[in-house]
Amino acid sequence: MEIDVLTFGQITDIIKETKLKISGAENTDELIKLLENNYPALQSNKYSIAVNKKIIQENTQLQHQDTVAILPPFSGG
Amino acid sequence: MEIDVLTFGQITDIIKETKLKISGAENTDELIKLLENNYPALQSNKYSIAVNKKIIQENTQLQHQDTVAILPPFSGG
Amino acid sequence: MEEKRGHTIFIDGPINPGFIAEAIAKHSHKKNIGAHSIFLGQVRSDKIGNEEVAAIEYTTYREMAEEKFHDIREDAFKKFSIICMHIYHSLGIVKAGEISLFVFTSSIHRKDAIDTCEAIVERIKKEVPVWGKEIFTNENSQWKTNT
Amino acid sequence: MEEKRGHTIFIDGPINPGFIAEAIAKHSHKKNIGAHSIFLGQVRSDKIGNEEVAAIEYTTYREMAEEKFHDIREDAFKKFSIICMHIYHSLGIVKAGEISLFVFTSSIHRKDAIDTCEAIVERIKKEVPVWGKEIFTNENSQWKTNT
Repeated sequence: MEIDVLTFGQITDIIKETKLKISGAENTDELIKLLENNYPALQSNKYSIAVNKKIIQENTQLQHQDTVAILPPFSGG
Repeated sequence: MEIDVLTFGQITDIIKETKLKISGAENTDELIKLLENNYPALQSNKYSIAVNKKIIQENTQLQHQDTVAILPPFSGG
Repeated sequence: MEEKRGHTIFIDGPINPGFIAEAIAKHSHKKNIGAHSIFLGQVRSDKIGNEEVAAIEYTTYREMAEEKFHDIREDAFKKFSIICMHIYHSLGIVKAGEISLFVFTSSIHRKDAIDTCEAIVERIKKEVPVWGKEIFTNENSQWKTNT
Repeated sequence: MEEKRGHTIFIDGPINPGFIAEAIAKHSHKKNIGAHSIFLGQVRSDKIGNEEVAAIEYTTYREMAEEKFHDIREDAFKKFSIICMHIYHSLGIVKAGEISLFVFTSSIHRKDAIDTCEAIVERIKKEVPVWGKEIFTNENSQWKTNT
């Protein structure tokens, strides 16, 4: 199972890529653990998670080819 | 003692003048009574009174050459 | 010290969109402004029976209106944290679809501009001696009443 | 039936006052409109130490932002009695003093346009995935945080 991970703003500064392909995460908690292991600086950053463009509040099961976005606090306007 | 009376909007339609000189009114109550006598249609109209550009809520003593404005409800904007 | 700018100007006839654009553009050098709030009053062609409003003719008690606009401006600068504010009101004929009132407030943070603009519009409607006469398509007319 | 118009468009670079004037002018044929409310966000040259903000560079998660703008628009038409609404947001570089956000609501009576405009601005700030990077006069940069 492969997930597309998108990064934005400060998160891109940490991960250095705007798009990653990640395998081996069944749900968002596992995905976050995996990312925070690979990019420890993530742990000190605030962000929210969107699965297929919807922000999630709880651990969410992932499907093959889901798009997960790591969103730092919005600052538009 | 002479008072300048200014009229606006619907009030001008009744009094037919934008400016009157009125003598013989010591205070605003007397002035209103005098005007309503001369122009009975005034009695069925809503209006407020400004003495020297300040709206008054109570009977107010008048001085020679005061300006009293008869103001129908505002409808600017 | 912050320069507190404010103009209140009666405009003969409608307020043109180009004039509004110029007013906005003039604020680009005030680099502490983060938010502008604008209110525009547009003349509606309300229907009454078979007739509709073609235009409104505005008149004022100018000396009193100017004092009142001055008070509104002073109070706004005392009560709200704004950088500048401008009020323009039409006199004379303004046709349906044209703009007769332009209130423009600017501040560092959005809430101040928004709250001030709304408060000013309410005060103008209630406290400024301006009268609108609705002129219908058949040339009849009636005095407008504000809600 | 009322035509419910709405556009949400990302604009490359600043939003020009002339564009705002054109947007206003386009509403003069909608003769049931009595009130317009406009919010403009302008880039501030905030000072941090000896440096000040020269520009903000905006980026977005476009697919999600467009869905969110769509939801905001749908909700506004459900909740408020408005005739039309438009939202424009800049992407890319917007210099201090230039405009990056333009929210424009129109209604029969003033309260609807004013309340809707304010509610939309709040939702955009909180819910739309746009990020501003403040670029300082010395070319350093930092990510903007909304208050």
